[in-house]
Amino acid sequence: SGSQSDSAATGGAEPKWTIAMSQCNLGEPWRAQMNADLKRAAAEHPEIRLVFNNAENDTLKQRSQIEEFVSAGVDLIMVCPKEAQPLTEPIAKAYRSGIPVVVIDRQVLGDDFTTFIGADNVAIGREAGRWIASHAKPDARIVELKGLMTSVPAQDRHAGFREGLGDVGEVIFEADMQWLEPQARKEMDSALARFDEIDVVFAHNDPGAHGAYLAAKAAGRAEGMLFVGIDALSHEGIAYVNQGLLDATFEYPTGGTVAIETALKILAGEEVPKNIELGTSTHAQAKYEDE
Amino acid sequence: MQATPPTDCPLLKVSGVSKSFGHVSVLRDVDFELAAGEAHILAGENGAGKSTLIKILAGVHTDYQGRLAIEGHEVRFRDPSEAVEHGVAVIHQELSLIGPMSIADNLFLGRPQTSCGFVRDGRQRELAREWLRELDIDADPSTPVEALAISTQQRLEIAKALSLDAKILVMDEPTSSLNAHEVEKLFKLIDELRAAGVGIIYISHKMDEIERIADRVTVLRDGRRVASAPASEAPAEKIIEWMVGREVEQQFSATARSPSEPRLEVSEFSVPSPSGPGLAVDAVSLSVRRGEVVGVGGLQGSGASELLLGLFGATAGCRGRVAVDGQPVEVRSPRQAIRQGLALLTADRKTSGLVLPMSITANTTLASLPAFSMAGWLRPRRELVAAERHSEALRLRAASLDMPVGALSGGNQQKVALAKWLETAPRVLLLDEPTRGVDVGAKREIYELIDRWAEAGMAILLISTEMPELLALSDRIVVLHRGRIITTLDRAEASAETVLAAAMGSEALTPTAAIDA
Amino acid sequence: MPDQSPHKLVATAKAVLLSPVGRAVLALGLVLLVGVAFNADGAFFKTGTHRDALRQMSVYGMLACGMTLVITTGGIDLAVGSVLALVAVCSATMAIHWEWSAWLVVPLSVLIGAACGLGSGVVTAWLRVQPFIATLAMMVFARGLAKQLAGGMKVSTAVPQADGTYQYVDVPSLYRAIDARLLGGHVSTVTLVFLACAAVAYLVLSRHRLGREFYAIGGNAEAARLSGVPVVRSTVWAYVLSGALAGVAGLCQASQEQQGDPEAGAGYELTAIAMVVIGGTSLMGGRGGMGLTLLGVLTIGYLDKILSINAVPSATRLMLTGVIIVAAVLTQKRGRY
Amino acid sequence: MPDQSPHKLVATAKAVLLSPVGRAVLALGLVLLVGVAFNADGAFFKTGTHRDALRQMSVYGMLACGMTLVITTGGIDLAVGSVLALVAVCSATMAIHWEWSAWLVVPLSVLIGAACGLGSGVVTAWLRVQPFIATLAMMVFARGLAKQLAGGMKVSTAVPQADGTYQYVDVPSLYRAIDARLLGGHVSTVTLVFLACAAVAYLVLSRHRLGREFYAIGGNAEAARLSGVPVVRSTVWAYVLSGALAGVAGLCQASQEQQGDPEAGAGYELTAIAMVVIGGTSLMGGRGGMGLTLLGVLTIGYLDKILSINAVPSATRLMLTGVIIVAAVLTQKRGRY
Ligand SMILES: Nc1ncnc2c1ncn2[C@@H]1O[C@H](COP(=O)(O)OP(=O)(O)OP(=O)(O)O)[C@@H](O)[C@H]1O
Ligand SMILES: Nc1ncnc2c1ncn2[C@@H]1O[C@H](COP(=O)(O)OP(=O)(O)OP(=O)(O)O)[C@@H](O)[C@H]1O
Ligand SMILES: O[C@@H]1[C@@H](O)[C@H](O)OC[C@H]1O
Ligand SMILES: [Mg+2]
Ligand SMILES: [Mg+2]
Repeated sequence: SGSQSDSAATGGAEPKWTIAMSQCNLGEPWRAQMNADLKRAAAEHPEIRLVFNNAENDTLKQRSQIEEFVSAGVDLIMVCPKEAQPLTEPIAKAYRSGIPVVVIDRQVLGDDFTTFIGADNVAIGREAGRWIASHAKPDARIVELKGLMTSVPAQDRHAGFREGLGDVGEVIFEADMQWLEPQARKEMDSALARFDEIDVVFAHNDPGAHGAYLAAKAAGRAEGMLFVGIDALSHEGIAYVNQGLLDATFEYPTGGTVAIETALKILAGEEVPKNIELGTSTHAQAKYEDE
Repeated sequence: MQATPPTDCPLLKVSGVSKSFGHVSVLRDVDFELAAGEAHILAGENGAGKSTLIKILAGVHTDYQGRLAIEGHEVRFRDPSEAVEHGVAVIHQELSLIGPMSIADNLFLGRPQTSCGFVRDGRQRELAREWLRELDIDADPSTPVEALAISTQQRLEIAKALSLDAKILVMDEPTSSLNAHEVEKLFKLIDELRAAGVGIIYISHKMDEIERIADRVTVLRDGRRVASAPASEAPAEKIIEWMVGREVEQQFSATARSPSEPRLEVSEFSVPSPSGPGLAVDAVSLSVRRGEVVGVGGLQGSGASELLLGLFGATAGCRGRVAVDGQPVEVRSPRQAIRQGLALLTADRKTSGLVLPMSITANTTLASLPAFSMAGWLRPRRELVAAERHSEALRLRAASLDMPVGALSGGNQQKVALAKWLETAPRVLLLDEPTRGVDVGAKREIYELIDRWAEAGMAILLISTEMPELLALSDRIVVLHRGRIITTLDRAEASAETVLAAAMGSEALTPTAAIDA
Repeated sequence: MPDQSPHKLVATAKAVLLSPVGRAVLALGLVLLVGVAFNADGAFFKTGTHRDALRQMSVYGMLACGMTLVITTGGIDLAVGSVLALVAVCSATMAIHWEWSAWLVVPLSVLIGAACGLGSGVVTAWLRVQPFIATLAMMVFARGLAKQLAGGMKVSTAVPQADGTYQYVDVPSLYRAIDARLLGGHVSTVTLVFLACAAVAYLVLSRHRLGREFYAIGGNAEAARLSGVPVVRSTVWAYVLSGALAGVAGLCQASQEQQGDPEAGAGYELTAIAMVVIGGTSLMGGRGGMGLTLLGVLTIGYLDKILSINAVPSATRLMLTGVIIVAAVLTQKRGRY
Repeated sequence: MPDQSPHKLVATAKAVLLSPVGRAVLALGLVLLVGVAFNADGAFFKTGTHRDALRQMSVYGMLACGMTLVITTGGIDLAVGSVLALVAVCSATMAIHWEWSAWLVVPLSVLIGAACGLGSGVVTAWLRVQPFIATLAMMVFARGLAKQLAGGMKVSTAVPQADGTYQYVDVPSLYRAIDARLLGGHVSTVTLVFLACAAVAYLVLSRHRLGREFYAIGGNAEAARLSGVPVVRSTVWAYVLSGALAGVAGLCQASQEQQGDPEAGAGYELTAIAMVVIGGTSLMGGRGGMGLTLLGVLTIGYLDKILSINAVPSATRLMLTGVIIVAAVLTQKRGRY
């Protein structure tokens, strides 16, 4: 059927539970990946039916989606909120009406939800900063290509990165590439035009790092430059590392599998922790492994 | 500031006015005076600068040299509303009505009847009805203006100017779409206004009108005033000589023609009405022979324009048979019509005739692009040659042939529209008001051209509200009334009286009513 | 003649259906029919769904009201989405951070929007820059200003303190009031605000002298000028009103989000324009009206809602939106005359 | 009269400066002046900066070429950004996943774009839906289709296998060729592609019968029809050409990104329209030309580059863009013919 309702039913067994998921947008590959992960995990459980909705980056739209879920009487709500503040209340209402709510990736305020699953962007930024500090020369010249700086992950990664970097190197050029690859390539072009020596490029996501790599490659200056990104999606960041384009990428786990497991526990009436923190992992080129 | 104007000071005094567009100088040091209660004719060839002078007076053009004084007080208008405040009302050559808006809204545009800023529609309609009655316009005040025939629109424009209660009333070719009856009505109004002390500036290319109302005549040539004289010292020949700078014979008589075999044959041709159910043209049959000019007479709404549009394939849903040179033709679009050797000069050059932002050259070749391209690629040199040829033949007055047509004077625009159709070398030429806004000199040239085209074998179907033109050019005149042919008059039978009588529907007056081509 | 009356009725019905309003109603009807057919297990028949649908389209609707005025003059206002964001940021700063009273925040929000409109209006009408470019410039400018004022983050109830920590304050009562429901919970306040905006726009456009001048300017600016219409001044007014309505929309957006997001409203201008145009108003100016816009708002608003309650996947949803929009306006021929 | 010649020269210079082209040159000059003043430690004077600036504006420029054709007819094409994405996805699938030869990929890419244009053109010219709505519908439809075909991710050199793993393939030589530099590294290939597109658009618009018909349709559709111009067919051609050029742009985008991103090109339509309009072409149709568009592309492209090399923070960048756009077109009065 053309519907997105993914009944994972295998043997014709009617799914027992409906889980509704509101993703804040699908423009970013990372979120598409999260949905794919959820879908894959859910496929192994014929007793659940998973319904997706995309809020297209619109807070108010996402809020209505949650309201729609409530009025449709779903058994569990998963939400990857675009914003903390405006979604706090609708989520709380749903939760208080008796529907368990699993919040993924971005926080909401207060504690009117069942559980939060997500990674710590400050920690990931810090990890990346530390890795660069230990792999670049002490006076390295660094370019930082930031994600959309009005968004919390970009702010956190920026803060964590600077912290992890410590006093190694100097950030000589920073620009907001809004998570977008063409934008990142453009900004990197400018950095290359301005500075004859650049040692490290850190981008807040892998598409950004890839765009920067292509710019440096075209300028004939990619050799010897470190390119570091975040996300580590298998078809994206990890592929770039494996292809030798990026030096390292830090996993920003989507939490898809964990979320489905947690949801099943909740539906089965088990207690789950209020806060499930996902760790990160480093994916670097093989040549760094022996260090 | 003068406290009181001297008693002998004219209503309007224009002194030393000059104006140029870019480096084209259009008015040079023009003086002009208008007395209260006077009808002052402003004459001149197409492009002489008449409308430009008027636009300065109306506050449209604000960058000019020279001075204007009204009743001795110097004025310099910064926009049209200031001119209105000073008692100057202008009927511009190009209609300045807003198509989608109602008659009432158009009448009161810029000075609506309001209370607390809200428009009093009822009151406006009421007042509008009075003005419509005054001008014999039979329409509801809430009708959108674009649904009215052009002649009605023009009369509405007149009503709009009259309703301003102005001291100075300027009319730039106000009768270009009016029939004789409507013109006479306007002249009566002008007489009343004159008697009430209103000063009137009247621009026209129609000598009979000038003779009928002039108190005084001023003539412009190439932006200069060449003469200004009381009407008694300015007979038509004199005016024309001033305008053109040479003598032009005014009376036109077509060469004796010898039409041969039928070129255009139309039988039982019907055209649906553009405004709702019913027919605009009802089972009309007629034929035009090679070398013949057939006039189409009729009042507004007679369906004459619709007949031409229908024959040209511009209207969907026409029925009937059409043959050209004996071959039945199927014309379902203007494109097909042009291929069959038909050409239609429409009555309203601005809305349906010309592409105003395009150059003179591009407009000239628009209907015959295949002839000016090879495998689709244009041949600019050839286009230029063609445009030059027509511009010479029609005495086009333009700074350059690359100029957008929209910047030409009205009469010159009309010439470009004609040039476009001549370039298609048509077999059948459908002309709807071919000399609208054209000056005497050029008009005569167009008459001669029509004569020559007929001689060359074209079949010409001609609509004209100018009776002398219709009578002088037509070998026969078919008169339409409510979409039907009511009579056909040959040259000997046709006169202003017989055509008009038939147009009003009095079949009884015309003995040949039954005869049809 | 009694036997003529059914015939007459048919003719009347046909005339109504072929009129602009009739066509817009048809388009809306078609969309609602889709809703009935794909009712998401009956969700489409719940009153709450309609209340929410109306609430969701309200902010767009406010922008569409202003857009109608501007489009009537033959212009366009691309800045409304950004102005919404700017006002959202400013109102949140005033209401949340500075805790100003509603009596100050509401008028100031409207004023800030109007000031942006004044900017666009002056540049386009007086300096004669094409409206598309003038309002595009205002669109990027207002977005930049919003980001600048917000200091690169959202203005929320987590108020940053000098020492780097956050202090959490209450959601202002103004915001709560705007985000509430009225009439026994059956109508959202923002929907009523939208209706009020539509009423104002209607009065201006159809009953006030200014509206008459908008039509004249859009119908034929040169003729309007010749008739003494103060073209520059009236045109500026259209943009000022559009800006003011975007200000109201910004306030409503912030109230619903309980914060001022400098990224809010991105792309809303396209939706607002689409709502106006799908109602049947031509971008050429001089024609159309608020009634049509209201129908356009409902059409696009419900289309969106129906696709959403059916949880249509986003790729399919986009494709369907394209197809349904075309199907809905297919009966609307471009106005010739 | 020899003493008149300086006077004449001044007059000529004035006339040139006041002509549409003169004004567009002025606008570009102003932007370049800003670049000279804020040269980012001399980065603005390096040839590489200009090569990059020209490369970055090329994809937008291709869209602007097609947009010019459509705008000349009095229309607008909002679909170009989405069509770019659709073609990017399709070309990546063909070139990377299916490893088809360039001789197939290039013409098919252009064809897919042209087919989208055909859709928009037929809906707008034949079914008479307003161009804004018709192309808006195509915009959402093509975006949806792109996402659908891409299966929710980018089509890249990491090719998913049946077992869930990825196989890495080489970047196709077609992509490498398009993303290369020519003429001793001083010019990017895409820049030359852009220039070729501009040349084609120029030839069509100024030298071909079709272009003349575009002007006639945009200037006065009714007069054009009565002059035998096949209004529907010619209008459809404008959209087909715009679609085809968006196809070329999609191929170039995919080559530069080395992947087909279904989200690519979002919002590019606004930039392309802005480039056309800032050149001085009016959205009313019937006026303007490719020369002006070229100047518009350079103006917006350089503005962007200058702000980027100066690493202006995004809020300031947006505000400056707004101000400079207005300053740059301030001399351009709305065209009266
Ligand atoms: N806006 C303009 N830009 C450039 N040239 C113009 C403009 N308006 C008028 N002209 C030129 O000024 C000259 C005088 O035009 P004007 O309209 O005053 O003539 P006119 O005497 O009214 O002619 P007609 O009898 O044909 O109406 C013409 O050569 C015309 O091309
Ligand atoms: N687009 C339209 N919509 C509605 N009514 C129209 C339209 N065009 C013409 N009409 C009406 O059709 C009738 C015939 O108009 P038409 O212009 O053909 O008359 P005509 O015989 O050419 O008269 P005239 O001598 O004034 O040119 C008029 O009553 C006019 O109001
Ligand atoms: O790339 C991701 C970005 O698109 C999303 O908004 O936040 C998380 C990032 O890793
Ligand atoms: Mg004139
Ligand atoms: Mg007529």
